[in-house]
Amino acid sequence: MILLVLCIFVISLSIGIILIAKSNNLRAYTVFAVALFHFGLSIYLLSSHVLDIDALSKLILITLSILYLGITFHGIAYFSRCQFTNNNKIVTFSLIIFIVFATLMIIANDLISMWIFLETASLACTPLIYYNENKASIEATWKYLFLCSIGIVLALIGMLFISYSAIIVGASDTSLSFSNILLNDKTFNQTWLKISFVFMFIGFATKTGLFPLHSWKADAYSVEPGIFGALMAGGVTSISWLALMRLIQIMNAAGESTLVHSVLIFFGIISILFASISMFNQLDIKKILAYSSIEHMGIIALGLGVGGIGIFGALFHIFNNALLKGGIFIAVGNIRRAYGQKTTEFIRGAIHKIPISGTLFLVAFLAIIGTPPFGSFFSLFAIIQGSIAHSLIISLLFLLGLMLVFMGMGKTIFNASKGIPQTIETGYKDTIGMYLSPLAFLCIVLMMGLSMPDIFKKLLMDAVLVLEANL
Amino acid sequence: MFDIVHIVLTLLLFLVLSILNMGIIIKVKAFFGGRCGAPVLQKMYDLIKLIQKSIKLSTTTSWIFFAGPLLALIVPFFAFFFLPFASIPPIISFEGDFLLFVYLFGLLRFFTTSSALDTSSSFEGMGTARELTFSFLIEPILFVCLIILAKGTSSLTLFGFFGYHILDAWQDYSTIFGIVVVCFLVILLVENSRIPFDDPATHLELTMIHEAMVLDHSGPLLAAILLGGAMKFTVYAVLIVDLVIPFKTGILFYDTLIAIAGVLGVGVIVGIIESVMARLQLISIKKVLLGTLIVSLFGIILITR
Amino acid sequence: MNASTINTILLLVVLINMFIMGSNRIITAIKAVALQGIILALLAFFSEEFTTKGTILFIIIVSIKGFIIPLLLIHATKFANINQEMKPLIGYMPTMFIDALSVFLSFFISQKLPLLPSHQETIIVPVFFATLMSGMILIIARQKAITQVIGYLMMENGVYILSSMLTGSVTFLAEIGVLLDVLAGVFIMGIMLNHISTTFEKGDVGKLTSLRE
Amino acid sequence: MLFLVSICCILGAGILPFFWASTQPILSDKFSTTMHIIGSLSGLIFVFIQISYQSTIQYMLPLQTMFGTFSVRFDTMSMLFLIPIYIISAMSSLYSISYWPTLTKGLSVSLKYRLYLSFFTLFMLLLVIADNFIMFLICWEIMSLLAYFLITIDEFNDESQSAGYLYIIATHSGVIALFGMFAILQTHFGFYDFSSAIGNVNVNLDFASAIFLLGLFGFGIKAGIFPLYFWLPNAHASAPVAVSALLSGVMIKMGIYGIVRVISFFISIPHWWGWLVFGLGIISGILGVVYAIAQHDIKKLLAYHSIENIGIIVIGVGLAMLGKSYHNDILILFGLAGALFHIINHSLFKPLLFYSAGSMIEKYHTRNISHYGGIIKVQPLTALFFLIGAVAISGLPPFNGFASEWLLYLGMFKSLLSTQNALLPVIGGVLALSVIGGLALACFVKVFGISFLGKPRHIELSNIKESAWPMLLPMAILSVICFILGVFPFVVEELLSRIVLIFNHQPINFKLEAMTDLSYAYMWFFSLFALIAGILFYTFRDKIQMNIDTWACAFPYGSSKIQYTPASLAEMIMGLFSWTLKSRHNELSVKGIFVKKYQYYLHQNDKIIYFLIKTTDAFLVYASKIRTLIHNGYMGIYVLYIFTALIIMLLYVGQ
Repeated sequence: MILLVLCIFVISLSIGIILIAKSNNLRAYTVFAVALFHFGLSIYLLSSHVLDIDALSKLILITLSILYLGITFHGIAYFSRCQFTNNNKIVTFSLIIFIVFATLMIIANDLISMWIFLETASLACTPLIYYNENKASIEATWKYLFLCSIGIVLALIGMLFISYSAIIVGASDTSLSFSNILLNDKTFNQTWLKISFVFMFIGFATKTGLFPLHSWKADAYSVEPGIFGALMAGGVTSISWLALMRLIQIMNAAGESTLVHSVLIFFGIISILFASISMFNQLDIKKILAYSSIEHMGIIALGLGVGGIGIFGALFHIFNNALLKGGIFIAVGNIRRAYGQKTTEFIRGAIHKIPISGTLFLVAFLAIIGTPPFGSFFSLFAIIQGSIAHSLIISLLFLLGLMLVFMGMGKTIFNASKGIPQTIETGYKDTIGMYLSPLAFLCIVLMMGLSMPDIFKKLLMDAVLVLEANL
Repeated sequence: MFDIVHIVLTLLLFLVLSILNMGIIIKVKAFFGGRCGAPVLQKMYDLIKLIQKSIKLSTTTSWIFFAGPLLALIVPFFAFFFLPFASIPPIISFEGDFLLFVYLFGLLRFFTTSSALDTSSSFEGMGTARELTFSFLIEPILFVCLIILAKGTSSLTLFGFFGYHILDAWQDYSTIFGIVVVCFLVILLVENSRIPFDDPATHLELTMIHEAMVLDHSGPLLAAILLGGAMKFTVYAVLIVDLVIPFKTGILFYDTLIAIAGVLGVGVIVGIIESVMARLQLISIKKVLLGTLIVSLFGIILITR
Repeated sequence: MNASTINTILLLVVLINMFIMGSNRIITAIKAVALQGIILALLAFFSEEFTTKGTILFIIIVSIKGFIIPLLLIHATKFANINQEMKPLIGYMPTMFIDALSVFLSFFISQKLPLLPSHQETIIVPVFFATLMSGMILIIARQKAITQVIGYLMMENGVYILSSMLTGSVTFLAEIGVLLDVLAGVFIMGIMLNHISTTFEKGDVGKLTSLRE
Repeated sequence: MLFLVSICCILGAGILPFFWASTQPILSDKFSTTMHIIGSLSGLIFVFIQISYQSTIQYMLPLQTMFGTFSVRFDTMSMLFLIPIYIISAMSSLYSISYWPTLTKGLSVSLKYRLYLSFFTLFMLLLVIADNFIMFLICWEIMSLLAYFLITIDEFNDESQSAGYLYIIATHSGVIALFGMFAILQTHFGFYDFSSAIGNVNVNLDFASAIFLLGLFGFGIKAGIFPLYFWLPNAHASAPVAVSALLSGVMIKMGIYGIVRVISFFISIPHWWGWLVFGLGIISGILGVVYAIAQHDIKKLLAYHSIENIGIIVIGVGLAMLGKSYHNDILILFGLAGALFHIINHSLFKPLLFYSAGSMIEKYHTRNISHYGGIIKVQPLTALFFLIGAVAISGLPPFNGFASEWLLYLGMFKSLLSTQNALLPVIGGVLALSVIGGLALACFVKVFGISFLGKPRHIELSNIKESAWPMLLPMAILSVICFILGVFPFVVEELLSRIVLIFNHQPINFKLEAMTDLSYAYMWFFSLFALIAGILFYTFRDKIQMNIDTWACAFPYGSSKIQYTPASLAEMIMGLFSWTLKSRHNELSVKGIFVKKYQYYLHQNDKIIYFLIKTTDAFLVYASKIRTLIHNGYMGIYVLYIFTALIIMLLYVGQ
């Protein structure tokens, strides 16, 4: 109870400061303070049993919290740089709203509130895309908003169906709390349940951005500033994966795991393959990250779909992907500022022009494509193992996709980071505030790879247990 | 003690045979041409004359220029160590010696061609290119022959190939060994740049192969090359003789006589071939060699059947 | 209210769908959607028992669906100087034909689904599917952003049919359906903002197709 | 213990320059090299002690991942591969004192260079001794990446950047295949390290072929087997010379190491595996040397020779595999021993060639051999060392290249006599080796003759001097080792036959013994040579007069440009292989009575790489078209995707 009051107090205080404050800096500090508070809160929630949340939620919560902390820390430096160009009142407000609703979504224990919080959190991101206030950003915002709304409608329809499926068998308790759905597995009509799964899957997957529901991604990620791209590619995707995993849980409980798995594998593979061929000759380094995001969504879907050790890999990969995407987007943001451009026609030799951000960018890229000994390698390797245990053809397609991804993505990234920089003078210099958080993200991922803390390992294992199909 | 005397005598015989053979070829050609021809020992006189001259070097040359003639002298001589001659066993014999035998000639080729290129003459470059191409083409033929011999005689030494088992092998695989003999003859002609593959007596640099490579060698260097060439010819001739005359009387003297006659006989045959055939076009040499390769492959198919 | 009345009214909804598909002026389409919303709100209001809460909800929905959103849309067209043409990507006749097909498809699908006996005699489910698909088809077949908002409103009407008629007992879900309308408002804001940003440049206002590969 | 010392020293060689390179650049280079050499020496001592004790040591490292604990294992095969790593990396380090001095190359890039060099060495060392799969993969990937950074260390060179890109995509594709392979081994067979997998994988199970093919692909890319060698020529050509030596001498052998390790997992081998490997070996051997002859870029040429030599090695491995599947012990023994011996040999003479090529490139700033000529006059030592390397790589006696090829030949001939099975591979192998040998000889006559002999074609030689001692010393050392291994090949006999046991899992009835006879024959040869050469030199030393021009058909010798060019020298042989080449030349049309200045060019290139690049380009164009098609900017279409996905899923669920 005290905790709740404290939370409300912090939130209202911070919102108040944001609304009243006159300087961008103060708002940025406020958001960072909220992030610190949130981090503390997550640690507390992880260790205690105040709220009865399962390991899956805990995993996503800690992922989100670390990511958010890093991003807001970067935000301090970031907003102080553009002190006079943009007012960050709306953006910081959205950031607060996002984290509040994302957290609520993570700890929600029924389907409807989860849906509401998820949608609110993702809608809170729209001002982030619009931040630069130009023609491109408005179009990207529009597309994001509209496609997400379609997803929202479809997910809503799915929930209506699931409640109807409860009604139709005359269940006594038709509320959509997880405990109810997961325990009384036979209180649903299977046909309606499956249809509702389809609608909800499409609805939530629109937010994760699996192919062919990915269309907003390339636009949104490429127009928004890197710092917000980090939040969206790392944060929004993670929480929407949580929603999808809840779906998987529901279907597992209903004994329909085969269906879920085949759907996930299908979407996973086509996402990976589509993303891989989309990366060729892509000059825009942010767009290529968007496609990489699609690819990694596909990888996670595949991991969840193939089951076994793949689930472990997928969960671990959600964590790695969030941090790495966060790190690389921030680094890309720095590079973009240093050059004033975002295509490799202009960006060359980033590791010479801005050595630290450039190197971080390159290393983050290597981590993203699964270079050992980063944690992402282990998650990827686990997913490969899972897929090989499942079927050889699928795993070969998967490996082919990974190779193509490297070919396409590598070209752009290496071009951008190596070579001789052009002399574009933008006055940007790396400061510790600008590169500390990607560095920290990379270090965390590296540490997870080399020696994973037992507590984290246990968390992952518990989360796997939640998701495993008990056929 | 007897061994050393033996060896020295054999080697001397080898030298004499080499010089004689060259003379015999010239004599046979002269006979076919209706001339009297130079004396059989003419080559020796030439060598003595050359040795007395001084060594004139082009200013572009380097020490590589000496390596060619030197090896040209040493390698054929050393190669003879591996060969059984008449009923005399070879000086060196071990499993796989035939490979060393073949590759020593490779080493020789490396240095003769290099020393040709050392002069910066474009004629010698031309000769080098041709020599390399043709020797590359006969390499597989040689190895096919070696495979056949190894399989036929079930041994892995040159002594084994031409030594005690050869008679039995002839009885089993007479056709195939016939092919081998033909192949060896072709190899002999190509390696020693005889007609129809090359004309050592031509005067036009553009058409030469081997001769083009020694244009700038003079005096003792040329003598080394000529003597080396003669020895090389004799080494191949000994190979053929060992193969064609498989039977041994068991008496050293007769065997030696037969072998000497055989080696000189090869010289006569080559002389006859040179007299009755014209030099082949450069382009058709490749075809002939490829054809020989295919023929030799038939031999392999037959023997492994 | 008996099943045949409901069916008649729902048929009217389907006809409105067809009408929107065929209309070539934006304002007409907006008005038709508004009418559809009002009809559905009335239908839901009269098919349930009379409660205070229900009445308040009814008033809110009618005002939003029938007046606020359509008026906002009309205002936006005028504010942004949007041409009245629909700018079809797929022609009017093919769209209508596809829509008719979707109606058949909806009926076909609905026959296969298990329903409560009370719902089996009405055509709620097929009309829901038809309206949903009509909205989608309008979004797909028309180029302008504003027509896509209209399509979205149609989809939303479809959801309203489902939420109010089928799962009346889960009222909470039905209520939050209203939230979707807020989104529609946001869209309209977006169109206006786009107008502001493009007034200084030449370009196709309201098409929003410049971000591509 | 000594091994740890060696690792620390090599590590120090990379890191220590950071502390004082800025103040004392020359000393820091030398210090770093000294560290590296000390490390290598202690490592080599360790290796020799281990070899003589014949023990296999295994250590667990305190690093635990979810896929097993990191562990290292020193077995005989690791030892064999450790030797070239130590030797060549130390040589490259030494060579770099002159080749990459901090003073002239710039501080930061030199620091990076030294750092990468030492880490590259380090991870190769760890790779070879890694037992755990994950540790192996980590080392493998880091080694590959460091190689990439070494190739592209010259940021101002676009050529090396694009070559690096080609390399990194190739190598990463290989790594991904290896991920797949190790994943299969872990999931389906439950092995987490090499030592448990060796000899324990039953080939009759499913996935055995998948393991083999993935392994062949993954390791084959690194080794540069046909047709996966496409990255190799460019990468070797544009890397710094000391790095090319390491890449070609050591790194690509890691691919072979992997292949041999993977094959040794299996108890028995299906016939087609051996045939496949053997066939690929023959093709890469022949094509490698053919393309090498066509090349005029000396480093590319050497790179193609790496492909050729890898081909020879792979022929040996293929023979061993065929021997295993046909139960022919001779083929196993001689095939594998020959392959392994050739690995060592190639890792000696290829760096030697690269170093001496580098010594030329350093002076003339071009890699095109048709610009060289007459270099033996100004750089006699470089020429001598290059000559030794050339003779060795052509497989000519008395150098080591011949010894290993001889072993392979001997194995094939022996199995020819002993059994009736596997005759075809034996014949094919013999013919392929003979063809490769003939072509390699032609190629190196070309290179050596054109670049070192004759007259300079385009370059002024007057103010060029022999390279400095740090560049010459590595060449000298390697030349000596080449010679020693060539003349006394029996020193490795024991080592090789022990490794074959690892591969075969059971004792073999035959022994490698004939190698002493070879040394005996050489002794005869050398004494004869010394005798005759001595006599001749003594007799004729006064008769040498060097004062005339080259014979030019009784005309005065003209321009040095009338010399034979590499293209013309190779033209005749290339005519036989024109179907494998992509040639490009201008019209040969000389008009008029008085011929004006005329230029003719002929470029012959690798048709396979050309084909691959063309197809990839076409694929890329197609792929970007798909992207444009899908991502077309129309929101309606995007909604259509969602709609379609919905409908398809509904249909899927409905059925």
